[in-house]
Amino acid sequence: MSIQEYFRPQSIEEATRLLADQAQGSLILAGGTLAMPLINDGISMPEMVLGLKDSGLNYIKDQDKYLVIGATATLSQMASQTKISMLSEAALAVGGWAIRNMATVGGNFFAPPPGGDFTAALLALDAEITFVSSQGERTIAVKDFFTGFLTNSMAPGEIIKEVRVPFPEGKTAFTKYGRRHANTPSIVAIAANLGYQSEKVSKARIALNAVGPYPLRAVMTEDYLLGKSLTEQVIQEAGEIAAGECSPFTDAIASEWYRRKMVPVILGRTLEQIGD
Amino acid sequence: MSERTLNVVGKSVPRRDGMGHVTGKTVFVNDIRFPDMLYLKMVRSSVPHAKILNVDFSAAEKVPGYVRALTHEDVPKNIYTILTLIGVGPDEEYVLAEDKVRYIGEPIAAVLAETEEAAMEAAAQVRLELEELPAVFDVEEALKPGAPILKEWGTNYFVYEGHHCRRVRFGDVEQGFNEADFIVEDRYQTSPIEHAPSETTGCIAKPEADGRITIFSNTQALFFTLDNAAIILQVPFQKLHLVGGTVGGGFGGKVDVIVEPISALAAMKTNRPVKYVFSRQEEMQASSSRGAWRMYFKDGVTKDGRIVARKITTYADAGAYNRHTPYAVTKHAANIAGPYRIPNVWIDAHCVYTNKQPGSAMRGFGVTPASFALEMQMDKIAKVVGMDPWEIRFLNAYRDGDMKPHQKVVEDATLIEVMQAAAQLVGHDLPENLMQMKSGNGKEA
Amino acid sequence: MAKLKGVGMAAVNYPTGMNLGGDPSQALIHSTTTGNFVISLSSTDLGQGLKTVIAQIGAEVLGVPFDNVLIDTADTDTGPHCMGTFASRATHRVGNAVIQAAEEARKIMLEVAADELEISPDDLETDGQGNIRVKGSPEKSINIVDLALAAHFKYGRTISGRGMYMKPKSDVDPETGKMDPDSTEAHACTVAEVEVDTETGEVTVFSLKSAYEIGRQVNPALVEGQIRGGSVMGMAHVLYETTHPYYPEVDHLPTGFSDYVLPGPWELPEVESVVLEYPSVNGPYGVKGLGEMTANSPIPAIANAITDAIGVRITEIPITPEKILRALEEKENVSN
Amino acid sequence: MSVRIVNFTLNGRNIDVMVKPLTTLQKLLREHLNYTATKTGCKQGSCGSCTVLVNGEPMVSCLLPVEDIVGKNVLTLEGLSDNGDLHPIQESFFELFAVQCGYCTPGMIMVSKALLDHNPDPNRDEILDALTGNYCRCTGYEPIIRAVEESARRLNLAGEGV
Repeated sequence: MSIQEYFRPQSIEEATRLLADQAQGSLILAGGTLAMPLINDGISMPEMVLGLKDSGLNYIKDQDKYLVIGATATLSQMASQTKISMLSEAALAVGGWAIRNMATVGGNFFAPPPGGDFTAALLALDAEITFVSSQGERTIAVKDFFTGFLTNSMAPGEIIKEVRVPFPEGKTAFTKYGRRHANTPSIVAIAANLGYQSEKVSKARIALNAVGPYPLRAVMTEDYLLGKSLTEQVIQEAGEIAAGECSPFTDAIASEWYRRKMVPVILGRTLEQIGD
Repeated sequence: MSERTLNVVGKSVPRRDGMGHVTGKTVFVNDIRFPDMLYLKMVRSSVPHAKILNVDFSAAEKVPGYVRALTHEDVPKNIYTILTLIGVGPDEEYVLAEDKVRYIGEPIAAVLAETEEAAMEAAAQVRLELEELPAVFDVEEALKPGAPILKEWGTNYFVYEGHHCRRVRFGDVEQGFNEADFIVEDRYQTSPIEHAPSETTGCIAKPEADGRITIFSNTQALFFTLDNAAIILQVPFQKLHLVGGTVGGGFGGKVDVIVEPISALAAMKTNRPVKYVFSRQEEMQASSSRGAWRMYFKDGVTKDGRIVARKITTYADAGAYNRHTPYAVTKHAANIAGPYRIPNVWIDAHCVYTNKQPGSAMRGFGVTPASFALEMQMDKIAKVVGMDPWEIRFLNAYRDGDMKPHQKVVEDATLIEVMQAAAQLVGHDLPENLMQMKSGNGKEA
Repeated sequence: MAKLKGVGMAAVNYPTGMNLGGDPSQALIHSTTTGNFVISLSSTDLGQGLKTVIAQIGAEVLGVPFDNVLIDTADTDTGPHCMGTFASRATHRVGNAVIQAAEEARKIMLEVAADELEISPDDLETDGQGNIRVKGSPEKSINIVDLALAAHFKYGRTISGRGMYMKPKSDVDPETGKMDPDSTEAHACTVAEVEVDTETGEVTVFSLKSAYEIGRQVNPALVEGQIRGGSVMGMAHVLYETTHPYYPEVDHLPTGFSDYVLPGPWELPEVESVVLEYPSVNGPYGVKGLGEMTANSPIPAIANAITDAIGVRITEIPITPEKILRALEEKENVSN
Repeated sequence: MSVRIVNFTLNGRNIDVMVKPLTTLQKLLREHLNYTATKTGCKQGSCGSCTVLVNGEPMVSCLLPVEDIVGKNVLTLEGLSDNGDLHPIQESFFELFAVQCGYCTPGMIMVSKALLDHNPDPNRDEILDALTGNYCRCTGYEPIIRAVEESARRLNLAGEGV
């Protein structure tokens, strides 16, 4: 059956009300860069669609320690904002200019692997994500968003309202490695956010994308880095641990073998950016 | 025609079609639409090798906008003839699969609908009952006894006038090996490659008032397509009228006569215009690609760097069907020995079938893989003999008047001249004796 | 972590045209009443520039301005037969056919001008600007428009011509492989400079510099277009693209431009070329075919440059970063 | 099914259309309004041949439902040379042979237009960033990059009223 109904709520309240009522089960469309290709190919044939672009979720607000970003803010807006540099670098890692003008911050959470480069940056920045539904709002840490391959902890009727990103105290670096310089899927993308006290790592957040069922935190690598300074030896050891704690896969772009080989290399280059 | 000064040949005059391109006014096949036009979507195999037990259209027929489907029973002569027309047979590919499918993506049934979305949905609703058969993907495995057989004639290779491969025999290669001081061997493998033109393959077949069918197509060869389509449709040649000539990139990918016959048949059956344009996914996975080639070299070389014997065994991966590969193997055989003067040459070039998307023509047609293998082999010879890679090529380069292994006299040779010019371009100093060499009596214009 | 530089070269030839079943192309030319010449074909332009190059050859033989010559292709009702555009055959075959047709039309054109100017056709020449004039006294001339009007309305003559070029069919001897499959040979030599990152296995192509010998350049800008496009296609073949990343297995097949890996604007090497012209024996103005060969020499040149850089031969393309890492590891194991 | 009237500006002209929901701007332009300069290369957003400008920003029209362009200004290649003579970008592409088969040309020209509107004097890296979403198989990209550089030169020249 082809599409029967398209909802275009003009506010968050109207969106959540619709989703609790006649728009229940609708496909949520923000930028369209993930859903439309499947619709164009006839793989996905939604009967009800709810478009979010007019629901007032495109904002970037500076709230003292947080940068609050609405779910339909585009990756181009992320690329051009200068408040948190890693968000700009991570946005530029996704697609080309035209795609970034359409793709949204909220949408990137649903990009199947090896997609999700921008979400990895949010993960490394300890961002929080706020859902909203007719029952009200709910906020969790981005690291608790994913529950498995293409599954997450959102409840029915909920949509992503915004992400709240604490301004990083420490140093950050983002590296995306693909077969091309730009506009290409990731072999591995790494976001690092390290806090320092007298040359020693006091806080470590390392997020890896494209080497698991979803963007994941390299918690063992983070623990290892605590209390250490980024010597060549430490970076090398961190790379081995990270390669061990991720679960790379094979696709048309790269094999599992090669992705696992690249984790220490790209983590090394990312940490070196932070070191110097 | 005296060699007077030329007025326009030799000048970089602007492209005749350039204005149309930069204003977007050039009309490509996909830009054309007619009232009452139907859209054709193909139901394709999802497995590499299987028996077709049943094709069930009952669900597809319920899709709003569905008009009808076509199967092999509807095709007057359900066999491709692209090579019989140019003297190469037998033809063994079906327009629509009959009892078996032999590659992922092989067309089984065509679905016609009022809109593209309806055609896609209907095609997705067609239920296929397939019984998978063992499949073979490697060219050398396919030739081993016990390998799954793809062809009715009981083998997995094309027969060249009684032989299991295209052969070149020139001089005595074993004698050459005896004279040689070194034997240099290696194995070279290329990969299947998609033409990936910006515009995907497509056509529109439109029934005309006088009963003829006009086919607007981005084929690279209009009459070749007309003749083949007429034979498949079993209609007199004057029934078909091909219009095209503006192709959004061909690269050899639009010479397989794949979309035109079935579209014309659909137009005849419905008396409505029918549009069949590949999706990018079809162009990538179901349309023909450049086949993969595996080439084994064994060369005999003297201490002073002369190649005295070259023995080559090639396996071309034709995929599931011939398309143009049998002829590509012949062209390959005429070029794989390379632009070099070698007195003893032995070539066996096989055209092998495997359960993959058919290989066919692509820019360089059998010579691209040959050049890759040849010029890596020349570097290996240089290393083994301990000679400079440039020098080994100058020494062995063919000259005008030489006899090629396929017994054609060399004419218009300039391998030496292009090497001299390339060395100059990159500032690579060549010894004087190499700079003095000439390929023959050719003179610069 | 090391970045190893390497240089490699390759020299190739490429045949013009084919002849499996004979390789014919035809052309028809006729003048309108006002001196425009229409060249009717069924040949196709894939972007290589056939519609431009054939108009140049037609105008050259007719001796009329380039803009007077119109190309009417490709319609099987109005255009005569052509095998099609492939095998680097179009300029050679269609060009020769157009020369034959244009010579026939030119002969009639000069005969009508001779009648108008009351002089022998042998004493006439065309100035390429649209005038037919008397050799040695250029002021005595007739413009192509007046001439065409006269031919149609005064002398009742059709200024037209037919052209056909065919490479005769020649069979292949099944035993020895004796065959005559092509008409002439173009040649090219490419030198590639690359750098290999031994940590990731990535190959960067700094430059592809080539010398081509193609008999005659009818349109140098279009020739350069083929060399540039072919150089990047060759780089794509040898380093990036494959429909079967795990050939010969049929899993993980790419479905579109995002996972079918092709180099983009950022991956461009410096491409530079020189073109030599040693006119072929049988090509129109000595033309040889070029379109199909331009990816051929860059592929082995880059492969040889990689060998030069890492000291290991990889003879299976595409030479992906993974293949380079595996080769380096193998070399490591072998050496210790 | 509630179908709305979609109102937007196309190449400076006000347009009202009623189409099935989720119809892409690409299909609307090519199949409903007969503007066929915007091409179809993949319908996946990954070749750029369908690039149009929406309020001056390049977007891939194959992934853009019409609901997202209500009240917006859409510019297609047909609108670039409005009074008949070529835009400097079109001239540069034509004169520098940045064109072969022509199928990627519309998308390349539109993204170049967006780039030069945002950045009248882009360096090479900025041009590469703008073009990386557009696929070409024939030219090897370099002539297109040079045509963008030439377009910038001509626009700046014209801008100075020289």
